[in-house]
Amino acid sequence: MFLGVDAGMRFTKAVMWDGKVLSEIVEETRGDMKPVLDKLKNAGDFKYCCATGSGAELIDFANVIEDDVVCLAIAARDMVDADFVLDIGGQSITAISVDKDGNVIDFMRNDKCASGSGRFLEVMSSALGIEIEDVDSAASKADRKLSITSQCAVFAESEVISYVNEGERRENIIAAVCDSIAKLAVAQANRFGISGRYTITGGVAKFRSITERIRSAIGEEYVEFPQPQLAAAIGAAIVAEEEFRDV
Amino acid sequence: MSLSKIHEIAATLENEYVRKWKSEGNAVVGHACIAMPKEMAEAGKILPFRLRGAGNADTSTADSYLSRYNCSLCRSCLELVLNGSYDFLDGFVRVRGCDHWMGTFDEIAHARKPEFVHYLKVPHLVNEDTLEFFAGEIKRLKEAFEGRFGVEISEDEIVRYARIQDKINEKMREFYKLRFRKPNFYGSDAIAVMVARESLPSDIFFPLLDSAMAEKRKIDYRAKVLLAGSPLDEIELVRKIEEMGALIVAETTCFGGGAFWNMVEYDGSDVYEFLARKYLENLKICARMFGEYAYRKNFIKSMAEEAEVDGVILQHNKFCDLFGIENAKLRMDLEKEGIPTLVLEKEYASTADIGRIKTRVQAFIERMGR
Amino acid sequence: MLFGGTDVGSLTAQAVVLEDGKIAGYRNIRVLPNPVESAKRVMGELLEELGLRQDEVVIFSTGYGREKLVEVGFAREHVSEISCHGRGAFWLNPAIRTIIDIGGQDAKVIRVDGEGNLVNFVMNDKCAAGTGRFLEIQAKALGLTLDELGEMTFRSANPVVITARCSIYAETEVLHYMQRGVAKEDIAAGVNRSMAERIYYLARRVGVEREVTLTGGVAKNRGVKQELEKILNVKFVDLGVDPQIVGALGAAIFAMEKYGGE
Amino acid sequence: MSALPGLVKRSYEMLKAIEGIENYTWEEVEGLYSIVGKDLGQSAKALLDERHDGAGLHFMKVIAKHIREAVEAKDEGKKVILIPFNFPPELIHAFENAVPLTTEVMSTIGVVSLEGQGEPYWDYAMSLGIPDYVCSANTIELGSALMSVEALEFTPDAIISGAPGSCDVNSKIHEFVAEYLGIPELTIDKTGGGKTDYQLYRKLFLRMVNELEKFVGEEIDEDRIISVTERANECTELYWELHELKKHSPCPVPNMFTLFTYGTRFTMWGRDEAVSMLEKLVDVAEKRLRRGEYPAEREIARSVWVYTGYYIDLYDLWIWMENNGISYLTDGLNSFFPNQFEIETKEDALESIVSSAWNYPMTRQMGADNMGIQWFEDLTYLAKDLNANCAIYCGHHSCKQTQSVFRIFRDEANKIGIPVLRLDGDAWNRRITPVSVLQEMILDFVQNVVAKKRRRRRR
Ligand SMILES: Nc1ncnc2c1ncn2[C@@H]1O[C@H](COP(=O)(O)OP(=O)(O)O)[C@@H](O)[C@H]1O
Ligand SMILES: Nc1ncnc2c1ncn2[C@@H]1O[C@H](COP(=O)(O)OP(=O)(O)O)[C@@H](O)[C@H]1O
Ligand code: SF4
Ligand code: SF4
Ligand code: SF4
Repeated sequence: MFLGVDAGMRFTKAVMWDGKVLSEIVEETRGDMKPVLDKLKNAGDFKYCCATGSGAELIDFANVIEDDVVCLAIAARDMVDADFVLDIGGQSITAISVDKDGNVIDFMRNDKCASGSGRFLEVMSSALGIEIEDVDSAASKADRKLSITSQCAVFAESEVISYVNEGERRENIIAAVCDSIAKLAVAQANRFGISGRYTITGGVAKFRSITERIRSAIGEEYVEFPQPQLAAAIGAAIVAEEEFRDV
Repeated sequence: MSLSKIHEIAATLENEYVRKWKSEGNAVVGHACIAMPKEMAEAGKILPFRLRGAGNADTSTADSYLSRYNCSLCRSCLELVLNGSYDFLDGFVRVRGCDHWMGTFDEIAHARKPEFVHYLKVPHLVNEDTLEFFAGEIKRLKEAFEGRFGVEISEDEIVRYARIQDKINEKMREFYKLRFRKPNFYGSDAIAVMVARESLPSDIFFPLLDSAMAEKRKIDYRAKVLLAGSPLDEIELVRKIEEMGALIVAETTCFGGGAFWNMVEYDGSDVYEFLARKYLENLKICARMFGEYAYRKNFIKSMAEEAEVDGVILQHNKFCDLFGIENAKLRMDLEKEGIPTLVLEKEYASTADIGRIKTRVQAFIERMGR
Repeated sequence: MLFGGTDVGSLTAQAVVLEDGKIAGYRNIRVLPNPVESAKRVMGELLEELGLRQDEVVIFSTGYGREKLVEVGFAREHVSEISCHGRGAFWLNPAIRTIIDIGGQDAKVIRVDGEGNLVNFVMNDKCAAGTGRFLEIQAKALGLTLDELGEMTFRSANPVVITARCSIYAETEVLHYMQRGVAKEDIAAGVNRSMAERIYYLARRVGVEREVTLTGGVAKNRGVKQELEKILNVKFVDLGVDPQIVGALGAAIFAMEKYGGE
Repeated sequence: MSALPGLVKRSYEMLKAIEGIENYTWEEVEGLYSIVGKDLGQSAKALLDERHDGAGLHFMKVIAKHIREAVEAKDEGKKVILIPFNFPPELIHAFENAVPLTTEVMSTIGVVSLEGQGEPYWDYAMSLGIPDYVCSANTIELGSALMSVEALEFTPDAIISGAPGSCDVNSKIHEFVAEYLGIPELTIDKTGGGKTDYQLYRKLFLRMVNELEKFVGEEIDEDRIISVTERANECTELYWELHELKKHSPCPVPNMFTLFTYGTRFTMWGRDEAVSMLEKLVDVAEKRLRRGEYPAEREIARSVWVYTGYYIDLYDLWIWMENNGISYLTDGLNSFFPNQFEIETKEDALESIVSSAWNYPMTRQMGADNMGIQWFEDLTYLAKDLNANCAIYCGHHSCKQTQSVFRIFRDEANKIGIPVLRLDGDAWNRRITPVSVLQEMILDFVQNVVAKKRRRRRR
């Protein structure tokens, strides 16, 4: 068994792997990581562990560390045979092109602004008093199209509050939030240039109200990634396995 | 009646007159700056149509071309060009306005490859050398028009249209003076007039303006305000500002008062020299012209005095460098002269942030003691 | 004569009632999803406490939903928060010339003249980093309550430097510091200081004239308050009331000034 | 209210001390590091790094002289002319009674010498109401210039604006400073990249020279300007020698030499100091080549930076890159394509200066008819010439000029197989994106896209 850990900005994800996902752990990334580390270590007997993500070096027991673009590329190729990945995580959107062996050809990440990322979605849904799990169902009940234009997550929040104050329905507002995240993701995808089979990963890919908007704008062949938030962790687990066989 | 027609034109891109114009086999070109010599285009039966975002705040496709640091007006227009809303245009004149527009036109050329994109180079200084240069540029534009659209542009025709423009400008000044004294119109009506002017053949626009001016509206307001800053065609925004009680009685923006207040009339001189003088000297009202800050400050000040306003709103689009910096300086200087001044930074066409804008405008009115 | 004011913010809503030119009572609650409901609730609770009926009180509204409240006939008129904070603070202490009001979404610096009239103001339009929301996000990341966050300034000798302008990136910075084992006090103190710096530069745009006071919810953060005093080189005047009610108070005063003569 | 010192005095004091330094040991550098504080120490350490073999110290002395001349000019009754980086300083050096002070260089130095870098100046500019989206180079420059005035330390006598036609923001900031200080502003304008544009540019330039002569109260002396432009020719020759050396792989020229080159170009070009500076650079690089000592020993990436990558709060970003096998071959700021000129008369000399100004970075590309294409052509020319294998797109946050044509640049670069990384950081303001995030992106990019570190075959 192999352990792949993706220590992201928002969540630390881990999968126990043996040709397929045997079990998984998703924990919030915290200031004090010790409890999370303990939980990971006790996840089961693994032969080798690979860590990835911005907090990879915090996983002190990892045998190897790999970049998250690499892990995402591998996961996308091996799991769903995709040529492109659009990853929407807690703080950034990354577009990656992948060769037929699962290697990164090129990638592009926005690093300027937090708007359009997963954290933005969280801040907004909490401002609206909508549980994150209910985002999809709320957004599906929208009956009017609104737009959120601010480039800044925090100001976008005050746009949201403006809408609330004008008595706008929360369903319409959350749909507008999903829309604005989708738009930024599409802009990133277009800037990068996607042509071929692509998949969407990261915690935000769990929300259909966002992925569907992206899909309708991109128009290339889409393939769904099962458990998209685990993608980088799965890639890491595969790296662990490959490294172990090489060692 | 005419006023509602004007509002209708301002709310559509390809209006009925443009369609008619085109059906008569004439061309329409898009541009984005008042340095565009209108009479010359019209003399060749080419309608200059100013690009505008028409309330479009969704710029997702444009954002993958331009960066998010680009002015929202430009991104909004680029979006409309990319999604085909401007397909009725037969080409573009890439008038050198500001840097953002240059990048925008480059992206238009790169992404859509239109058949006609002509670069009209506009100097940033006014002196003998630049005037001579600009006259040459206008001549080049004429030749480009003739070459592309198979028309012949005679000097007589240019003069004929220049005289029509003179008449319109005169009428516009009259319109403004009406607004100064006893306002009969909302600023939102006036903005619609400006937008319509930039979207219509001049012989259609003139009678429309004339009859609109005869209409009277009942006007409610708490304070009279002058609007300055970056080009503004957002009727909805102005309406919201006026709902708070700040009546816009004058604009010094480039498509507002800046487009005609100080524009010289045809004086019988060489046509190209005249056009160069007319457009380049008038352009001093725009923050893109260097060494003319005092001119602009005085222009705003004297119009504010003439219109007897209670204060000045200096607005600019987010990411607009020219007016963002200009407004910072103007605010200091106008306040020093005792003119209450409010700087409003906004996203083009976005109504979502209207709450914050309203709070500021209301406080500004309260500050002016109204 | 009875006059009332309501002020609905992004986080809290307040009501104040004036009787014979004195504060008869006030109330401060968390907002409800709808601002009109918030105003009605907070004023309703206050009136009940004071044993008054709504039709006995002339109410002015400010803050979010202020226009709606007039539309639905709850308030007689509405006034901007900016004027209200200015007027409220000046009424409490006529030596006041500058009011710094920091709420959840906005930060404002307000200047009034010797008669309490608004002479100038700035409101943050640059970045949200200088608002109460910034503090909320960081407090949450640090696992502190808002009260605790403010106190940390007094327990730290070595505040860290928070460089990110963006609240969300600042949150990441805070997490990084924590993961590297930096003391919470030092991180929190750094957060408070960076907040004060943002306000300082906002204040410079209209200038700060004495006396100065701090209003809004962030005035309850003692750390930010002290850092601001240091950097502005002033001592804030304590108005003697809950700093969050100053806006609602101002609204009530406007009502009194306008209809007091009836 | 201003607790902060002005920038000019601050750099003056700091650099005056440096001018006195002769030789130094690494222990002394370490000692300095512990005294001056983290930020400044880190920068100083990077500049003085052994691999530069004294070139960093030499560079600081060049800059020190540039600033000292400006500060001391007042006492000598000379006029100080504030110039932008895209203006040839040799023109001002040709005057007996005027000295140039290059604003961007000034700010760069100040930014290094300050705890918290340029941020206080940025904040100061904000407090004047300058919008936060104005590119930081300009914001910080304005803040620092005005703060020096506010602190009653230093006022320039006139300002030259060389950017109209290539950058609105830059020109606008100069106008603001001139208006704010009430000093004259002399302006030139570039309308495009063609022949008539050049004719106009030349006329406006010469007009400006004329005004300058009147302002300074002196006609430029023929011998003096000839000697200045001859020095400029020598510099040019050395510049191209260094360029040749960069073609070797691994690159024997340390990353930071690009900064040293344009830093010199923007301040002392046409002076003996510049000649000796460039000699030093060539000398160090040649020695390294001979000895086979390469700054980036295991060179995996040969990068060209579009626009520039000077992360001031981490001067050692360059060193960090070398340690990670990344050569920084050149960047947009260094692309001024200097020429040699035949000079016999004052007119020749002036013509040569006009022509250099026309070819200056930013003026050349952003003032072209199509800035995306010109930008691309210049940078890809350099990339090919220097045998680069990647481009990194970075500069000042919200630089419209480069950002608005990024798409064009990337599409074209991809066609010729040069991958491009775009960073949204800011060269002067680490608040925009923390340096650690940028480093991570750079590594991800060079290792995975450029060097293709992990090669797997699908099972
Ligand atoms: N149960 C959940 N709780 C909170 N956020 C969630 C949840 N499920 C998905 N998300 C979304 O996923 C994002 C995090 O995605 P992830 O890919 O894990 O980010 P990172 O790798 O940067 O930590 C959150 O910001 C949020 O938008
Ligand atoms: N008890 C407290 N201690 C410290 N800070 C507080 C406290 N209560 C509120 N705050 C700060 O005040 C902000 C809210 O201020 P408030 O004036 O209520 O905002 P609004 O007017 O938008 O409702 C919060 O974001 C928080 O930063
Ligand atoms: S603002 Fe200036 S550059 Fe822009 S369109 Fe108007 S006149 Fe032209
Ligand atoms: S608003 Fe400003 S940035 Fe936008 S197009 Fe006009 S001048 Fe340019
Ligand atoms: S505060 Fe806003 S503008 Fe600034 S980076 Fe964050 S989300 Fe973006």
